Amino acid sequence: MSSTELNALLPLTAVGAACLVALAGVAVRRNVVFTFVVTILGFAVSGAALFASSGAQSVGGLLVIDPYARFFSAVLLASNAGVALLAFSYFRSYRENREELFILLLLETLGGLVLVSAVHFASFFLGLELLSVSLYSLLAYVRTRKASFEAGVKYFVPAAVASAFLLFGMALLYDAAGTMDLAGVGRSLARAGSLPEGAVAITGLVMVIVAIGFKLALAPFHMWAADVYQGASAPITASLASVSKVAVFALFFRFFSGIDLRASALVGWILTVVAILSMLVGSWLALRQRNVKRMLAYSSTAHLGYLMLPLLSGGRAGAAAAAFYLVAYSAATIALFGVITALSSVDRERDDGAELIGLAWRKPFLSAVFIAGLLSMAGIPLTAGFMGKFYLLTVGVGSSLWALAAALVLSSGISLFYYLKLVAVQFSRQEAEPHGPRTPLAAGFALAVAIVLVVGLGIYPGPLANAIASLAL
Amino acid sequence: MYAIVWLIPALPLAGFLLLVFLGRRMPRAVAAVVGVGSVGLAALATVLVGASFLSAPPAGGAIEERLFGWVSLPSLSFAFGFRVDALTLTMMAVITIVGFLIHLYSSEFMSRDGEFWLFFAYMNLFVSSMLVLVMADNLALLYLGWEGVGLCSYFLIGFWYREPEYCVAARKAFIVTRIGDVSMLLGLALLVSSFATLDIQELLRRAAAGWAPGSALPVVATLLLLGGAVGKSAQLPLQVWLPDAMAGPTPVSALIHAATMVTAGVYLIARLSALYALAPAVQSLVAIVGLATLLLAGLAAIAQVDLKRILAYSTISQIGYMFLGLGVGFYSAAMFHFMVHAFFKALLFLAAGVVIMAQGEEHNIFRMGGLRTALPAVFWTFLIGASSLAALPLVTAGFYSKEWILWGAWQAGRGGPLLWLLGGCLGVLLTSLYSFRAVFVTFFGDQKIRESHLPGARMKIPLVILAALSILGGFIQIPSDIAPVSLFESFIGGVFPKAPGAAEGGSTQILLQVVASALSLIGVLAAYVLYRRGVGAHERLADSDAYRGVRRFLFSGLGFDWVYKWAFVKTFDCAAKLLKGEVVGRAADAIGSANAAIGRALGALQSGRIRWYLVGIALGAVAAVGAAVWL
Amino acid sequence: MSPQFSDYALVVAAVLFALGLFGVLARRNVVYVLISVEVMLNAAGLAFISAGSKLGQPDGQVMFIFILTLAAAEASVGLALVIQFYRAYKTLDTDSARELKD
Amino acid sequence: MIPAIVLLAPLLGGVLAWISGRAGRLWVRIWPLALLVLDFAALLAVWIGGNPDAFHEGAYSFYADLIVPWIPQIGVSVHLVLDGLSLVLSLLAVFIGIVVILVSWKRERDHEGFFYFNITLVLSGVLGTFLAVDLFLFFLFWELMLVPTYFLIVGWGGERRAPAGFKFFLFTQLSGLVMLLAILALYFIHGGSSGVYTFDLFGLIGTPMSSRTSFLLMLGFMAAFAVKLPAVPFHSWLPDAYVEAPLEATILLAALLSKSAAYGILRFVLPLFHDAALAFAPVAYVLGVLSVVYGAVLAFAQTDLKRLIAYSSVSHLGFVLVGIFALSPLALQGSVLQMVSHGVATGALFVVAGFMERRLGHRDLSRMGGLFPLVPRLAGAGVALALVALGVPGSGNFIAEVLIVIGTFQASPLFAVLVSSGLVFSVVYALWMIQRAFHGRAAVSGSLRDLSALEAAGALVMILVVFWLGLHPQPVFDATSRFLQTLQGGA
Repeated sequence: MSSTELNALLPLTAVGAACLVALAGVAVRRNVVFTFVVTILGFAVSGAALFASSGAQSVGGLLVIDPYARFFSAVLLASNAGVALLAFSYFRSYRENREELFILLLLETLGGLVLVSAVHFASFFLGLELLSVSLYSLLAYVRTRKASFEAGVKYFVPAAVASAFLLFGMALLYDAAGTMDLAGVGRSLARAGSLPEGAVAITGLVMVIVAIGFKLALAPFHMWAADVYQGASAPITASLASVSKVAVFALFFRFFSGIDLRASALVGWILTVVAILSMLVGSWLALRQRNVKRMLAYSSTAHLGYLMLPLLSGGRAGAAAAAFYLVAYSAATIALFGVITALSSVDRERDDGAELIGLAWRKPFLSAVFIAGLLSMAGIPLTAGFMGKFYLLTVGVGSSLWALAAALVLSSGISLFYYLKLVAVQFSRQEAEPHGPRTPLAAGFALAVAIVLVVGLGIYPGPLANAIASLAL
Repeated sequence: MYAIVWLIPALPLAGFLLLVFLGRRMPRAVAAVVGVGSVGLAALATVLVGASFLSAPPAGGAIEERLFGWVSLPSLSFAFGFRVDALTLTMMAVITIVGFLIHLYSSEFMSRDGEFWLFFAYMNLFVSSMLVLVMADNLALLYLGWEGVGLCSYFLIGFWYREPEYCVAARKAFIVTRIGDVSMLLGLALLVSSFATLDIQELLRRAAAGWAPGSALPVVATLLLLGGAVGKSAQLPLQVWLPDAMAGPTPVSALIHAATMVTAGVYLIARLSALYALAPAVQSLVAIVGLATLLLAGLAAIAQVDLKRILAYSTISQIGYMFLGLGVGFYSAAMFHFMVHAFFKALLFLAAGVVIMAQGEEHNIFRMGGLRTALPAVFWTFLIGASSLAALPLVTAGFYSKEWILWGAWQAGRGGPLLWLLGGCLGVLLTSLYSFRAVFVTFFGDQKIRESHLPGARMKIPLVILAALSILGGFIQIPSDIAPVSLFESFIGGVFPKAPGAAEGGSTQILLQVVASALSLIGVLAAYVLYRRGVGAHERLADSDAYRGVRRFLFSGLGFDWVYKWAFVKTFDCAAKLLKGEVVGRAADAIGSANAAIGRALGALQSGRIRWYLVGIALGAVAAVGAAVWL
Repeated sequence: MSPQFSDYALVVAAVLFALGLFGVLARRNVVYVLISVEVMLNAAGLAFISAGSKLGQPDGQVMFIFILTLAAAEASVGLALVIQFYRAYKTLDTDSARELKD
Repeated sequence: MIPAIVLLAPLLGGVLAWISGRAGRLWVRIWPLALLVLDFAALLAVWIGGNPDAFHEGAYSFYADLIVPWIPQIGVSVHLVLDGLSLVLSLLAVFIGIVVILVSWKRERDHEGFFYFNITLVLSGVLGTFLAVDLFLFFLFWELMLVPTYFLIVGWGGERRAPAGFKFFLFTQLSGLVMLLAILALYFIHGGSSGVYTFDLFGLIGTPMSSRTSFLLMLGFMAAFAVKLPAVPFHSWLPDAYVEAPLEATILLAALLSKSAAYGILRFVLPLFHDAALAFAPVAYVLGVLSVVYGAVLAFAQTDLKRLIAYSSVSHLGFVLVGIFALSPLALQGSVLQMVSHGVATGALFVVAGFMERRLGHRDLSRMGGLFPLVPRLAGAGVALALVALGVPGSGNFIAEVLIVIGTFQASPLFAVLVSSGLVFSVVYALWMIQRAFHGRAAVSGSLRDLSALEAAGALVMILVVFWLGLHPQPVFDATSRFLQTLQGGA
């Protein structure tokens, strides 16, 4: 391995090292502050290391550290750093071991980093499993709470099945294409229609899509999401909603950009149907939810449906749109779950809509963050979500994906109902029990950064627009 | 003196503004001085302007004064500008002088009312608007005045706003006239789109040059304008509001619903006579409308028992005469009748006001009686007014004005004799019948209610002056076969196209006059027989069912109200009730609930069972793979 | 082209996969579900190996080793969950974990 | 710089109000008021002393023109212009803003700092739509108005404020997204044909496209404008929103937000899709007439005073819609005048309705009656404004409706006839309102407080403005004619 390759791998190495240091720390003497600091430092160093390399640097044919990978790595690191801050606050009063939580977070991040740079089935698979297995444990982390455990099981079983789908699909693709290199697979798929192995290849591709669809909770593979979101602790749900989706989507986009969809229009159709279903079903299901996390689970199905627009349109503009949207989505996700986190503690999850009654008057800062997050999710101007949706519609219209654009508009309309319901509730003058201590510093910091991002990117999207303009694959 | 022209409408307007903003705190005397004085000054100014108009006629026969711009657009402009010619001056004189007398009368009549100041405010605004209407040099300004008088009429009809039924009457008046106004506005729109101007003189010039007589556009335009005229002047088919308008205080009825505002339609057609000349068919229609209205209203008047309603129907009928005059091209005659009618009808209303006040707000003439001795001044003036209305020959002004119109009708082409027969013979007979019915029933026989609230000087003086005018006003224009006096015609005639037919007709004219005069006397006689001497005859008739049916039909104003109620009012109410539930909004809500229902249905799939979720994934996978392999 | 060995292997793998899937769907006992998942994973492994042998590449077998590792990892986490499951619900029926639902 | 100052001054006032929220109730009001007055003065100064031809852009000329790049990657810039039309409407907006602050002067409520911040944010949003000529920016402001209005409704509204606010938000947002699709499509069509990707209005005017495309895009724009105007049948958000919103927000909604839609048609739809708009005119007429009649009939059917005024507003804006699409000079001028006059008059009517509600404790017409002798000033103002609603001669509405009818007649006599029926219906509901509230027998026992001198003066000023617009509308015509003349280019 050359030094440039090592250089390029630095971000991953940093996170891995942080993992080892934290493990060693636990072995010597448990100290949650130490583990937490190591985790944050790991993220910070890894983030800094992203600047150590430039251009596209292939590593052993499995990974490629290119601007695209670096950009999404940054998103993942930032998101999980936020999650770590939230988790630190959330688990303050947890009486059992807390150190492993951060180690698992580091591992999950590492999986995500591998995913966004993966260019080979092996690294794809490896990254995905790293991510998933850490998540199983994270979701079920709070042993004292039955719901948390139920969430773990409900994620684990389907995820394992999805892994099987993924692997079988990969095997079929490998069988048909003769290579496990993503680009190579894409090239051979372009010819797949004319080959006798075409059916095998397409079947394989579809099975991979099913697996990815499961991870992204796209309809009709979305049903697990609500229960898992609801059951898990708020910061973990935040990670599940942001990091795992961003990472998997980044890979999905990279994989798909190598496939010429014109050659396999069918897959395009299937994805279109999945996208429209996700947008509508997600929004419809979210309509009647009282539990905020549950509602956000369904709404995230809709959001991932929206992201099919850039996926299907592809190209430089598609990458930029997806990148912007994912940043906006992650920031809003951290903001929303962050507020739930700040309201809750490990003893009591305050994720019911009723907990928000009169929040605007009781806790203006948390309320502001929450409203900003909701409005961003709803795509209201001067929030990052608006710019994101604008980008999506831009590529949709630019590629004449009219059905998808129309579904997006429709779904946005439906989604207003549940987002605004939560906004309105916060303005209620009805007296609610005054609860919750002051927002802990760590969570407060994460929330402040999130709201600055959500609003700042809405008002002044220029820098980010610049950064994503060159994410070509 | 022409420089003071703008003061004439401005004075009452100033009076209005003073009263409306400060009147509530003014002592009654001050409010009265402001209210009456402003109109008095306007009358004085009118007289001064009129005098100089007569002594030194302005160039072109009209005083023109442009106050300030209003709307100035490339495609259309109009200003606050006045143009005073003989026609306008006649109108102005009637409005200000009769108006002043009525204001004077009101200062006593209304003196006990709590909102005395407000009454004068509205009255002043009315006078101002009416003056704007007649003085406007363009149709937009005319329309402004036109709407303004309608508004004042609304407020004055509903002046006693605590009584809901008065409010209803006021609303009805406004809405019905508004329908006509809209028609008129559309007429203006048509004129603008054809000639790009609303300046009346310019418009008439361009129309004469640009429109062929009898072609479609002038017909439509004049029809639309006619719609406005029949609305304001309570002619068929929009006459229904006027009888109800009697809910207002009696001076209001005298000024607005007899002397001035209701003749605005007459003025409009006279003002645009050159336009109507381009649409002979419509002009004939004007005559027919007038004729039909005068007969219908005359019939209805016979069956009324409310003194004011009798007068109201009589007003409708007399304006019918004016329309008849306009329709046959005898514009001067119509205007002459307008002037004379203003005198005697104002007189009748004011006298009726005294009667009603003296009888303790009793309106039903059959509960009155014998007031001849109790209220002698009123009796004599009322009698003069009624005679003039009935056109008793030679001594009354009404005779001269009506004869002029009937002479025109006789000469109006093929249908002329028929117009004369119906209008002249039947109409005159009906008129004298109902007017003297009122006289005999009210003033003769036994007194049933003791008189109270006897009129003071401020009420009597106007009565006397108007009575004098009702007699003397006729002598400025006498048919040539009786005496060659033609002051009115020579004053105003220049404004109109020359009347068709001969001004004098020798023996034919004499014959017609004799017949009409005889009929008016027969009417008086019949009234005497039926309602005074032969009370028995009337009551014997009243026993028969047929008579009662006819009477009810006539009493209701020939059923128009009933038809309109079912055709329009109920329909509108129904529509309002139906739509109140927001059908459209419900549809939007239904979409919302449909979404919620879908959400619920999908939610049923979220059973919480892991296996169930796996089935979802598996089915999705099978569907996708199936689609991929099979398609 | 006559059917080759790898094609039969692929068919076997597909059948195995379907069986595993059926097991996952039909079984309510968590342990059986885990076993069925293992079957599915192994079906994928078989498919990789057949593809690798058809193409004459070692990559398929490498992937199989990956899969084995994964299966072990999943099984360890899975069995941990099973133990917790039994503690929490006193049964191994997956359907009993349904406090969270719409 | 002037447009930016105009745009940001209210916002600055709002931010200062928010910051000084804890400092006391006085400063919370003084800051926005002071900045709005300054804003008003600045606009007046431009109107009186400015040069309307100072800047040019094609056939258009402006008092001021400001371009600052914003997101150059996609061709978005902050492009604000101030021409006669935007000037007049901005003046209206700032005027109404001042009225709103004064109306709420004595009203105590929770969280006043945030309340006034939202008010000024709405104003800035409205001003933004009046000034922006970059389509992206316009859309941004268009949507931006929504959020603070929504906050005002759900934060300080009536009993059923949450569903009302939601309905309002949903309708406008959804239709806004449709407009966004159309904007984007236009952006790509223009970019595709010229290679220049821009959202600038003046760059996009004259983009070559097939008449079918042009029609579809115009429909996209019209969706947003028809909802916000609102035209029947897209109006069903309006009654609830107007009724449930706090008085201040109702005034803003009725007086300003609806105008932004009419303005949008004038500024964007007609220049961008002139021929398509001509083709669309019959549909617009139908919508307009439907609004005129339906609004009037429903206004008559109401017993809730605010709801009645709300529907009357629908009716009046139907006139505007018809007038705009008649595309004749008279009708266009009439529509603009109607926008301004209706803005002031309806704002004032809601103010009066608010005064009545404060005194009576309810706004149920069936429980009112005979207010005239009890509170003569209040009733006088109410009667005067109801009369304005029915187009009393001399008022701005009167001359505007006359011009619209005349102008429409030139384009389509049939629809002139139909739309003028609204003049009759308006009488029905306006008189109904007058008679139920002010006339008739007194339904209220005890004494009510009449308007204070200050309140009366405020009402009088608004009434005088309406009559000034009716008797001397020429300044408005002169200011807007430059722009309106460009609209008839093809006609």
